Amino acid sequence: MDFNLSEDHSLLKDMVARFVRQKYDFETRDKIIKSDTGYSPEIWGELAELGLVAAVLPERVGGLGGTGIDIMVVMEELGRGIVVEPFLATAVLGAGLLAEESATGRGPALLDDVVAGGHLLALAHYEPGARYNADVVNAALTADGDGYSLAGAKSVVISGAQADTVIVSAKGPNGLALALVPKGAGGMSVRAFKTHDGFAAAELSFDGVAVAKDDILLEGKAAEDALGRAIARGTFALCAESLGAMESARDATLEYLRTRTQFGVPIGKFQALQHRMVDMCLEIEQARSIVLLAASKLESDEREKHLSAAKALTGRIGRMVAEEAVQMHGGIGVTWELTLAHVAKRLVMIDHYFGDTDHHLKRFQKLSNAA
Amino acid sequence: MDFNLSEDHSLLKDMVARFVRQKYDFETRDKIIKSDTGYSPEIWGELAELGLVAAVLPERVGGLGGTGIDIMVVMEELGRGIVVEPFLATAVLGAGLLAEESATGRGPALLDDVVAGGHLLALAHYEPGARYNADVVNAALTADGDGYSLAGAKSVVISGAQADTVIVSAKGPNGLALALVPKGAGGMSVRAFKTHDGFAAAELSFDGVAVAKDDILLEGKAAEDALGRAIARGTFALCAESLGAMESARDATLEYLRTRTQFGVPIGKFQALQHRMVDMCLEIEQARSIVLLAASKLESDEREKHLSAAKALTGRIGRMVAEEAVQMHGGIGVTWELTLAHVAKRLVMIDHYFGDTDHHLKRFQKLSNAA
Amino acid sequence: MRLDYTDEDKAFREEVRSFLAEKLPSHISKAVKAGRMPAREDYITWQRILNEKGWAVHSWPKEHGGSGFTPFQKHIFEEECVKAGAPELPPFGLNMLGPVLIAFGSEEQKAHYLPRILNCDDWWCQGYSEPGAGSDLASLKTKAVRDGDHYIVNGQKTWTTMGQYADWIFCLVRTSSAGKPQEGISFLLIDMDTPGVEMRPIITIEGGHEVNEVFFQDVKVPVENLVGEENKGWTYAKYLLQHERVGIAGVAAAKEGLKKLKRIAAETDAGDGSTLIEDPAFATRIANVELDLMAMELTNLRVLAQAQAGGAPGAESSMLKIKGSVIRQEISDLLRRAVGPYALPFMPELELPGANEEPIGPDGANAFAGHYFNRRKYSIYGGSNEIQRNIISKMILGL
Amino acid sequence: MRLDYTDEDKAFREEVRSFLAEKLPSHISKAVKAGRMPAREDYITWQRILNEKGWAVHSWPKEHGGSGFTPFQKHIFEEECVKAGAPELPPFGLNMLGPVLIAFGSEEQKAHYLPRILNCDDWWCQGYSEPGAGSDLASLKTKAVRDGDHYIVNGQKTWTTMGQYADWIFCLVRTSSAGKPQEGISFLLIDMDTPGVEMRPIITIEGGHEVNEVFFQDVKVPVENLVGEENKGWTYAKYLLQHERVGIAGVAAAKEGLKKLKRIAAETDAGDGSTLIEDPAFATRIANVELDLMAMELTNLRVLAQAQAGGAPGAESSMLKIKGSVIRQEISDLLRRAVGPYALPFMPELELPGANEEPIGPDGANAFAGHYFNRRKYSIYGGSNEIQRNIISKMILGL
Repeated sequence: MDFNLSEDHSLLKDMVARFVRQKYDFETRDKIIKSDTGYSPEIWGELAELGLVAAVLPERVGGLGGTGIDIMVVMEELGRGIVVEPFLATAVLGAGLLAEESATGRGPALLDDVVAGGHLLALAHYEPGARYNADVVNAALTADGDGYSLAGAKSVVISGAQADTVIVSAKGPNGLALALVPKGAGGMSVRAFKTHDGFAAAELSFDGVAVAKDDILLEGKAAEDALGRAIARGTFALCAESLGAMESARDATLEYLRTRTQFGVPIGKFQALQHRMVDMCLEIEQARSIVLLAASKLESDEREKHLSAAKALTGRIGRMVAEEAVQMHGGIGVTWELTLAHVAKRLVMIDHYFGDTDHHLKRFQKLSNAA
Repeated sequence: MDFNLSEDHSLLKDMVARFVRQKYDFETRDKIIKSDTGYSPEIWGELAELGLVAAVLPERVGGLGGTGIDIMVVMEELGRGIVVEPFLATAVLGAGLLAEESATGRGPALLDDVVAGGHLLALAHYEPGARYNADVVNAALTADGDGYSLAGAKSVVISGAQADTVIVSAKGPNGLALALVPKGAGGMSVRAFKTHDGFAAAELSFDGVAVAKDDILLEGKAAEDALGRAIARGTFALCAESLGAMESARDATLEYLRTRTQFGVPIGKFQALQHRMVDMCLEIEQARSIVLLAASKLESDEREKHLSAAKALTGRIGRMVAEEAVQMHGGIGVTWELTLAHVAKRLVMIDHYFGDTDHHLKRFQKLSNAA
Repeated sequence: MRLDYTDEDKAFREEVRSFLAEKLPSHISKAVKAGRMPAREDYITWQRILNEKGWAVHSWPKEHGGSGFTPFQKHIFEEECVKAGAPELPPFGLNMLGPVLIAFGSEEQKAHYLPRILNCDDWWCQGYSEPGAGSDLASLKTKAVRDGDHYIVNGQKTWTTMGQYADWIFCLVRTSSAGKPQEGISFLLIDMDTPGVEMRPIITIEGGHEVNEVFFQDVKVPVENLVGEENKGWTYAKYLLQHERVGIAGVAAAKEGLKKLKRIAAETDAGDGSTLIEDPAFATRIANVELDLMAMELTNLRVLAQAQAGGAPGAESSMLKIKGSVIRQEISDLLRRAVGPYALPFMPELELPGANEEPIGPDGANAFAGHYFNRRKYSIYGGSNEIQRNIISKMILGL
Repeated sequence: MRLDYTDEDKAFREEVRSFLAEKLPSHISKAVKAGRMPAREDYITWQRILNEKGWAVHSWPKEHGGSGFTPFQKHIFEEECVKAGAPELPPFGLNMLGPVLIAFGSEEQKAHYLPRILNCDDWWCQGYSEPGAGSDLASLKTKAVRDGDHYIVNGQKTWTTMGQYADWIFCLVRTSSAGKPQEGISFLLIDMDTPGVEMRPIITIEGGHEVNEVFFQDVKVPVENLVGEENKGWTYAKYLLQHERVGIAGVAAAKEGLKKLKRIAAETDAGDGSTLIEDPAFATRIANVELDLMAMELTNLRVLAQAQAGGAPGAESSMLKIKGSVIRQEISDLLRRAVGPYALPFMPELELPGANEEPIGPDGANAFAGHYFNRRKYSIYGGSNEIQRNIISKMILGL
């Protein structure tokens, strides 16, 4: 057993950390969040150039890894810097799907451009009112001439308005299908918005969007499996990101406890705060453990159980860390100008993507008791 | 609105408190617990003489009250002193049933002796394997000559071996019946035991026990209603007792924090303990409130909802108080020689009578959402 | 012991209810019920309506214009106001400055300021906290130096709630650095229009503008604006803190929140055809906070009864503050959870008065995460829950 | 990074497993699995079996008879022992006194005591805590006064676990009251048969006898029983505390407990025909502790990996202690809840070796409440969780 990062992973981690530290300070991030695009094409280009998209793709398609640890290393550092660039949507979800072995049509050929940072992706899967139920697919592809016509709606699609290509799940004549829909396609309406944690998302609806045969990325069982893997990778990525955010919150709070003086002493001298800080640190160690465990199981048949375990536990701990960190900061903790406040927001809002603590706790019970 | 006790209730409270303080010290209690009978006939006689059984009976039968507040006042003080005398079984449950307006047969005539302390009662209702489900009644009365024959089993019957008369619930020809079975009745087997919290209880089984017409206390709808009221009173009495035990745990812990010295200061000077002590006190105030609320609703049609609220909340808070009080006492907190340890045991074990926190929380949800 | 209201109290509740039904403007109640912050004019409008009835303030003696309500009446009044969607009146003039002026102000100050406070002719704000003086308020550094008939004030205040609306600010300032930190503090009234006063917004975590920083640079304040004696300001501030705060537990607001939560849980599809309130895990979360709130309501009434009987609640209000804030935060947490992915959209434009854009997902859903983050303040402001625990530990528990 | 065991480790696990299957007496494993305390002879029997194999102790260098296990091997060994129902060997001689003697004892002491410890010829117990010196151990008062070739010891020790079985006790005693309290402490070995030593049982909350008080009245102890230097005992005690304790997180035991809990929940009727594991509220409680334990197991392995790589875990073991104790307590809480009313009967007679009375309700149920109460000690002994938090705060967080 060995918990040390390999040399490659250490280098990757340091590289991402350095980039985030140097290029993603509070003002930069704040401007990006408030910009129309909701991401920085320049920074995204640099991240791609550093090989971050490639890092989470398998060697088969020219990637550099794509294992759980690869995703963890990158996402943890992005989480630490609360980076809102479209990495989850484009690299983890979208590129991962394009890189699927059974992928067909024009999709796989987009990969080079995606890896180079020239093309953004989004996965449009969850539907309005379906909450966290990934099994609900009412969007439909019906035969239309040589191709299909797509109708339906997708809800809170991360990067939905940024994406050059949206990968849309729908029921087709051959079962579940994942179809590529280019930005601005006729019949697709887009309502773009920002999220409380600073990401760009959109409501999408499709009313007779033309989908060519060539636009079908995956179909049937292959599509189901690939979608399952994509959601798994996305869920795992969020857990790892959450871990990075927790560590950032912990570091900021420790620093505050050491430097903020009240009643003539640093507030970190007050035992009640010390003990709570210890509990926070303990729980973060537990979060790291469950994320590591999920990373090691991402390719195994115990994947889903461990993902639900990780999402449920990081969700519970994430909320605790966010609330305690804000509380220990006092008034300043609830101001927009403090980085920590945004870290706390990300920690809490992560619970609303791909199923929350309750959802995954229940799912874990089923999977664990069945095992 | 007025939260002050009436003069009568204040006198009653002081009287019980004084009696417990003077006559029920640690050694006395310990001896009683370890005695064969599991209660002190002498002390029981004195408690009866003080009018404690009468206090929880309605004036209609020569009692002095019988309202929620009467029960609360007595039980809170008995809880404070962790008294193991058969008050719940004999006075709250048993005498309450004998005092029912629709009660018939030879039962009501027993009341005078019960009130005088000369006759102990028990209610044998919950059945083996039924957990906290009060609706399960498999015990049966079948017609046999002029009377009936009783068969079945009852589990963890408080005072089951002490009681001169056991009131047994069973299905009879006219629906649910409550039948009186005298101590030593032929066909009744008794397996007596003590509980972790120092009470005397028994497993009872009935194999063709003869029950005369005159032994039937209540039948049909009247029996169901009376049983419901008895269980309600019993549940409420446990909540009030729990409150008294919490206050006792709080007082002991406060005293310990003030007097136990480590590192040159009373440990109550350590802020981490101060804050936890504050939280304990807050929660005990909340417990007092929910018990008061249940007391005020004991005769209303919102009775069951408020009882489940009180049992669930005092259960949750009782565990917290028990665990925190023991923890703050450190090593000495887990020794038999410390009164507090027995208070903690009572607080935790109360959760196992008449439905635990989870049981009542679920029941509360149903009743609250239906309202 | 009786736990129900007297007939007089019940009649009073009816009176309040009809008054609200008749007088509370519907555009105001609509905004309040939707969780939006009312506009400045709305506050003033509503305060003047109340003042006309003699119901604007309860913490003042009747001769100065107080309502004369008993503690229970105050409670009933507040409950009905929350139910009806009346805005909570800004407490700065009515419940903070007013009582201090009545107790320690000069006759001139009382005659001039009190009627103006009652009618909201002046909007007041509070200048207590400073960047370096939060929990440790006595370490405040804003200086007022006597110069003839004036004080010259230099320094900075922060967390000035609704300062952007204010005409005047009452401040704790340092007039002496001799002795203990508490001993050199004075209580000063400052016109916001005085040259050298500058207000800057603080945007809170969720993006809202409720609080401000106030900077003072060589601000000339006439000496007649000093309340009471110089260097006695700490006494007045403490008087204010001990003065019972109306509705500190926030029970009425919490009850409304719980009602909303249960309604939403009953309307929300859990994703599998059943509703969220049928989901045992979520229902258990609701039930636990419902129990806490049921108990809290009675705890609050018990403290009120003590006040009714003339007892000073003192540190008990710290208990209400701690538990009340935690309950309200928990409800805000459950509201955000209830709406699932629809908690994510950040739509501040929906919160603006007169907004008519469609929400994303169900009505109101997009605001809940913002409310949740904003409500973190409940356990921080007005003396953090940690400070409250210190107070209880010392004053009630004697540790 | 790889999270699975090496092939060597897997082979080692197999070796341990076969050894246990062959050598562990079944009457011992049966008692352990039923949660009963084994008899004194059972401990000795099992330790001698292990010692014969060279596996009795892992914290000693190999030349003194230590197993030479790597940290992971130790962990695997412990896991398999718990699974098989092997009793945990009393740590007093093996893991407490042994390492101190090896580090600080004289050659004579090592030659005499170490083999006897390994073979359990002497049963040791610990004399550290006193009634007035618990968390604040350095304030201990038991005095040892030099008198020629002897020390005369007077005072009292408490919480002496398994003292009733002991032949010898190692004590911290005060040999000087000059300087800081820590500076006048010495480490002394005392034969329990010496006149003036008296042991009295302490009955614990649930009614068991695990711990004792030890009284010393003018007890004559030869000076050669002093370990190391006079007044340096605190250094040795600290060395001991920092010395990594095997299995401090109790992961293996917790996993067995969870397995039992899930089995019982699956077998228990919830009162309505369904089983308890189908009850969402109870299942959620189980799932939450299961998650904590899954994470804890890996946290524990991470600390072991650090140790394997030569890092001293130090304060990290405080983390394991806190979280590990809480998890095991939570499992004991759920076990008692699981059996409902059958948690009530107090049947200590069922716990006795060779008991054949029928339980009331399901097998084992009557013991769970007692276990729950007894397990409160996990967060108290060996340095309470509060003391652990102080250590982490200072040593890891630098607060």
